[in-house]
Amino acid sequence: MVRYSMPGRWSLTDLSVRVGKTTFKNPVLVASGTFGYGEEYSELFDLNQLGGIVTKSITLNPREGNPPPRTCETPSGMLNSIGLANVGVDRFIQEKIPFLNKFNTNIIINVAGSTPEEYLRVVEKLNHAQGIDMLEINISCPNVKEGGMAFGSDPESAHRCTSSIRKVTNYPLMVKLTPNVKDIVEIAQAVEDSGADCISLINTLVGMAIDFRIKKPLLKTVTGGLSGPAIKPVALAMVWKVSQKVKIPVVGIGGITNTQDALEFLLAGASLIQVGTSNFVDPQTSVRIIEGLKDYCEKNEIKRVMEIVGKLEN
Amino acid sequence: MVRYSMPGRWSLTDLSVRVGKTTFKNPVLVASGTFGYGEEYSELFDLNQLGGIVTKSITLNPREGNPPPRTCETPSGMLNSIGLANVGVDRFIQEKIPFLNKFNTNIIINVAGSTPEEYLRVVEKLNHAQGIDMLEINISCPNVKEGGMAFGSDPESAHRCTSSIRKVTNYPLMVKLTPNVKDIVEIAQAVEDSGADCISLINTLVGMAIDFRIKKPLLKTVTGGLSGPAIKPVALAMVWKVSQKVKIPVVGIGGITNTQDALEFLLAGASLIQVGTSNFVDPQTSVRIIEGLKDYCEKNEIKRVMEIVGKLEN
Amino acid sequence: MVFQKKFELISSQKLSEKIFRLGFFAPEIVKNACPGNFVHIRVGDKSSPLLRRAFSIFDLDLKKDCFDILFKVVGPGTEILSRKSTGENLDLLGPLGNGFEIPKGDRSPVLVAGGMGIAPLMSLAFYLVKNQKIKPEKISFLYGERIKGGFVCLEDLKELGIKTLLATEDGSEGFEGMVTELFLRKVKETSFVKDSPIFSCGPHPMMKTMSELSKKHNLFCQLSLESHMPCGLGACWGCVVKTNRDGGEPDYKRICKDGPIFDAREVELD
Amino acid sequence: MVFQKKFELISSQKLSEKIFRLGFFAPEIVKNACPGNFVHIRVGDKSSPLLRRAFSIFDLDLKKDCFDILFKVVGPGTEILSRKSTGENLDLLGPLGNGFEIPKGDRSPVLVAGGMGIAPLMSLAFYLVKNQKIKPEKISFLYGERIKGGFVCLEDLKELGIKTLLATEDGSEGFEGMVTELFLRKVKETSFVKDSPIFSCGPHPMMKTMSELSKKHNLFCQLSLESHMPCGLGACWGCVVKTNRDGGEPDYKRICKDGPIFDAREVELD
Ligand SMILES: Cc1cc2nc3c(=O)[nH]c(=O)nc-3n(C[C@H](O)[C@H](O)[C@H](O)COP(=O)(O)OP(=O)(O)OC[C@H]3O[C@@H](n4cnc5c(N)ncnc54)[C@H](O)[C@@H]3O)c2cc1C
Ligand SMILES: Cc1cc2nc3c(=O)[nH]c(=O)nc-3n(C[C@H](O)[C@H](O)[C@H](O)COP(=O)(O)OP(=O)(O)OC[C@H]3O[C@@H](n4cnc5c(N)ncnc54)[C@H](O)[C@@H]3O)c2cc1C
Ligand SMILES: Cc1cc2nc3c(=O)[nH]c(=O)nc-3n(C[C@H](O)[C@H](O)[C@H](O)COP(=O)(O)O)c2cc1C
Ligand SMILES: Cc1cc2nc3c(=O)[nH]c(=O)nc-3n(C[C@H](O)[C@H](O)[C@H](O)COP(=O)(O)O)c2cc1C
Ligand code: FES
Ligand code: FES
Repeated sequence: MVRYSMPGRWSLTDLSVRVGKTTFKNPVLVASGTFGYGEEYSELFDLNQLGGIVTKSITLNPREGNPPPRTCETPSGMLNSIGLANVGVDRFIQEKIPFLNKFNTNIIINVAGSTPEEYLRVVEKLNHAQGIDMLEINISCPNVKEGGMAFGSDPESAHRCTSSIRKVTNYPLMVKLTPNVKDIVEIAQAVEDSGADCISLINTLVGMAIDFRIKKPLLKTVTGGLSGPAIKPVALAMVWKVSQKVKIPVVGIGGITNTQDALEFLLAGASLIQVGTSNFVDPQTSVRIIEGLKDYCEKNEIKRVMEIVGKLEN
Repeated sequence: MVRYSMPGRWSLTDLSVRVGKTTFKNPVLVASGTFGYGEEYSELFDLNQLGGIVTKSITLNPREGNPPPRTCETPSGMLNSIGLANVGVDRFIQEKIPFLNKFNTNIIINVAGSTPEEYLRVVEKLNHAQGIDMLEINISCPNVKEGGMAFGSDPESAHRCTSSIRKVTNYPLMVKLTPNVKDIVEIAQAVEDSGADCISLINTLVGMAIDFRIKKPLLKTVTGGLSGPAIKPVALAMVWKVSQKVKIPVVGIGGITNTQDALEFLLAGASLIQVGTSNFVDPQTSVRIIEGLKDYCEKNEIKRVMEIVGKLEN
Repeated sequence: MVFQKKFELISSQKLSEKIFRLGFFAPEIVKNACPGNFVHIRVGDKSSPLLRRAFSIFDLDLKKDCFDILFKVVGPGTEILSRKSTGENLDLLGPLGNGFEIPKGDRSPVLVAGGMGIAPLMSLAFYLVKNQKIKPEKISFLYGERIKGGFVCLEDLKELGIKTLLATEDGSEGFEGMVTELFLRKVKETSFVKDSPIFSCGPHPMMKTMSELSKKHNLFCQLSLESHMPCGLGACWGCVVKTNRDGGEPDYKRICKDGPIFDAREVELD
Repeated sequence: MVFQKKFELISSQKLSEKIFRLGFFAPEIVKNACPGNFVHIRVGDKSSPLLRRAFSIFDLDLKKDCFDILFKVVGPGTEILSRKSTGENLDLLGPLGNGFEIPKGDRSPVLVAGGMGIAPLMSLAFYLVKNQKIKPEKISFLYGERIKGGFVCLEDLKELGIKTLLATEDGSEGFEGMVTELFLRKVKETSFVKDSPIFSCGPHPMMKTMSELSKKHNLFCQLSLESHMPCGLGACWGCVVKTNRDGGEPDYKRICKDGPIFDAREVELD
């Protein structure tokens, strides 16, 4: 929850971003699955600085996730097949939310499920929790056998899934899309039509790596999700295309590692951005970007960071 | 054209690969658009060593291609928007084929078009040319306004395009697929059903890059095609999936830079591989891979390189 | 407390063709570290290699506020690291992990190292002798390598006064065979490990064998495990190992946060 | 002939905070090079930065079989290059490009350099004086920089005996303004360029201005152009510039192969 809209050092720049009725103190969030429930990173820097924290995907029941090895490195990227390992919504509400609520930042709960009903049940439980600012609906996880990406792969099911959630909750909804599709714009439009407040993209690309010496895949699940700087060009292209065709705000995700990357996404049309893999490389990426955006705006006499959004010239 | 099946230094290993009636002296080809018509690279090494040369896409009429800037670098990759710049099929047959025919390697002509009719007319003209070993049908180019990727984005149009070409030529057909789809397997199956002799994948992923200082895209066409090591995990996953579902051979393309990468693609199920972007980084990539495969096979007492194909263990 | 900061590389030593020892001036890390901890190092500033690399704390000097790592060049990350010069500042994250549990009392510790597994065990050996004031003669150090030339730190062990039993796969030095075979022989021959705390680190197959032996003979053995580690902090759940502490449901634990030190009877390695 | 091979870095000099001069022992390249040619260098062995970087041949020593490049650190590629030490072997591809066309006769050449455009023009200056035996007094060298401290090679030019006219944007040295303004003034003031061969290299806006001036005044001016160059060999068509040599259809030419030297009246820069 945001209690003040412009904390931090005194600055002439207004970094805040409004998405529907929700105000973010700055456009920099941390991406689901790369920041746990915030606990680990709270030792390293002040989480109050963040625009928002998107939590690891939550499902109805606790999930152990996929067998290891679950990650490997690829050129300028990494693959993961964590498989939505999480404590389940009940323990999440009991144990994790109180910790997150200590911080003066927006809390976005990422929701996943194997069936449409599972999503609804998780959301209904979250309706009773305190201090949640937004839900991110993950219809794009490539690492589960059922559900996940399937819901986000065609406009009809994306629409169905989002509308049914829209009906059972008042939380603002951010819907997270998969890049593993032919035309992400039609899916984004379907999601917009079904009442989402904003759209986040991209989740990971399906990828695979092999250890040729032992003739085995490097991930136990064979394929996994590709993230990191390698996918930034794909993410930028999708953000640019989608933001021109939908009216609701777009949240840019994919390979963001520094202020320059963040500015590129804002220019391409993203109102908010999420830092994922780079949290592993430099845990302080997000705060460095917040500082960097402030400096950039001050140097270029930009009063509100929102002014940059979509300002790409052709 | 291959005149001898095992040239080069004496070796215990048989590197040759058969695809239908066509024999490749080794599994290493150079990818379309990254090797011109062979002329430039012939100064640097002996093209006779190659398994095959895939030429830059040819269209009915000469094309100037897209306005510059046409390329830029991205993390472990690059974007291009060349846009099928080429001399047109007539000049190609007159000026370029005679040069290519000097070499004892397979010549694969990559064919593209804006309309299904254009493909057919190019193929008909090529029917009268000499010394062509195979056609690669490019239904996957992301860099043209019309045609290109559109034909390869859904099973029906891929089937229609391939079958109509199949009817007008006796050349063996390699059909090149785009990764910018939801399910590449269904497209591969459609292509197989329409009489293709083999399937090559992947062409480039749609991507974009921005120069934040001048607030402009780095490519004049805004989006382009992403290639290089960054996309290798995506390519490997698609090769692995497709090769399990089709009976015809698969040709692996995407970020191959060394012997290890080549082995990974063979293990994942590719019978042949194509080296693309890496020709720019190290023009001798392909010959180093051929040597590397020879060494690998000898050290591991593998008599025929074909034995490795698809031998990934789960 | 965990710190992420640039720390100065103050010493760099090439111990053999592939093995290097680097020293960092890092008061924050030194003050908070215990044996078995590791640091996560960003080796370059380019996007390839992208992720940090983990290294055990090998030696710690509380007075000088510095610590050393010992590593082998096995790939691009360690190759870049081996070319760093003193005076450069490296981005370190640490200290990380749970550390060895050192039982009270005067039971004789047994340390079993294979290859680069020597690194965390040396830090433990230093600690046991210098901080815990355990008599070096009471410590057994079993150490295996492929060939005679592979051993490092033998001088250090000698100086500490610890009796070291060597094993080589080709028999070129000490026992001929795996260090786990040497260990098993000791377990069977004598009763020296029955009530001893055992500490072990080495390549995956060795850890698997140590885990199996510990289950079979019900030994109190702590293993230092490795895994590919994206975050090193416990946030990504990418580095898990299967455990079955309560004999019940399989359960994934994070090597970086719940480990890297695990009870050998608790983990299911494959 | 073009060569791709590892060549030894034999000298390395830091000329200013950002400008470096590297020398390579490369007989194959030296024997085949001419002024205006460039080499394509693989700066690292990692996948990032991935592509080669192009640098003009700056100085060539036929006797010692070596050549130099002069470059400014502007990004990751040049940064890595600046940290190379002598004795290292670098993967070079070259010589590449068409080279300057040097007209016969005793007309007085005019060289116009902006910033790092000095590099190919210095190689031309050396060549004109040393190989073509053109009297240095006959050569005019116009050279622009942002500020006084930015100039390099002034000593070399002096030694060659070439008269050099400087321009700085802030007027801290020589003419105050762009070097193209200085050039235009000369064109108008005197008749010195009317029948002179002109050679120019500099940043894109400068090349655009030079092209426009050449068209307007119908000057015989050769520009050395730059572009992002994936292959450098003419194979990828990634580095094109729009040309209209025959006054007709626009036509894309490859800067790496058909250039980098173009007639200023032929190209359409934007
Ligand atoms: C807790 C911990 C402590 C370690 N302590 C030491 C030590 O003290 N001395 C030492 O020499 N090595 C140690 N290692 C192993 C060391 O991290 C790897 O050797 C190193 O990451 C290899 O990187 P590379 O780029 O050179 O090789 P590559 O093999 O090319 O690395 C490729 C990828 O695999 C990962 N990887 C490769 N091997 C390992 C491994 N054994 N464990 C984890 N990830 C791996 C790398 O992180 C990288 O992402 C430790 C590992 C862990 C997890
Ligand atoms: C024919 C030719 C000759 C050149 N000669 C010289 C020289 O003698 N001295 C010198 O200092 N520089 C020269 N350059 C420019 C030099 O190639 C760039 O400065 C260098 O590539 C920048 O790489 P980077 O990674 O440091 O910078 P970055 O700007 O980060 O590079 C990013 C990408 O942009 C490309 N790029 C950036 N600037 C240029 C540019 N001006 N031209 C072409 N590509 C660019 C790089 O190749 C790279 O792919 C020449 C360029 C060309 C084409
Ligand atoms: C280890 C890991 C775990 C992830 N887990 C989730 C998850 O649980 N839910 C989700 O929606 N996205 C998850 N993602 C995807 C990221 O949130 C993000 O969309 C993606 O990694 C692209 O951004 P990046 O390139 O900045 O990492 C995960 C990514 C990684 C690397
Ligand atoms: C500069 C460039 C031009 C290309 N032109 C073509 C083309 O004309 N036709 C085609 O089918 N593919 C073309 N491609 C795609 C490559 O053939 C290849 O499929 C792709 O680059 C992936 O392989 P890589 O990562 O090894 O480069 C081009 C790629 C590049 C980089
Ligand atoms: S490395 Fe991320 S949880 Fe262990
Ligand atoms: S760089 Fe490839 S054609 Fe010029």
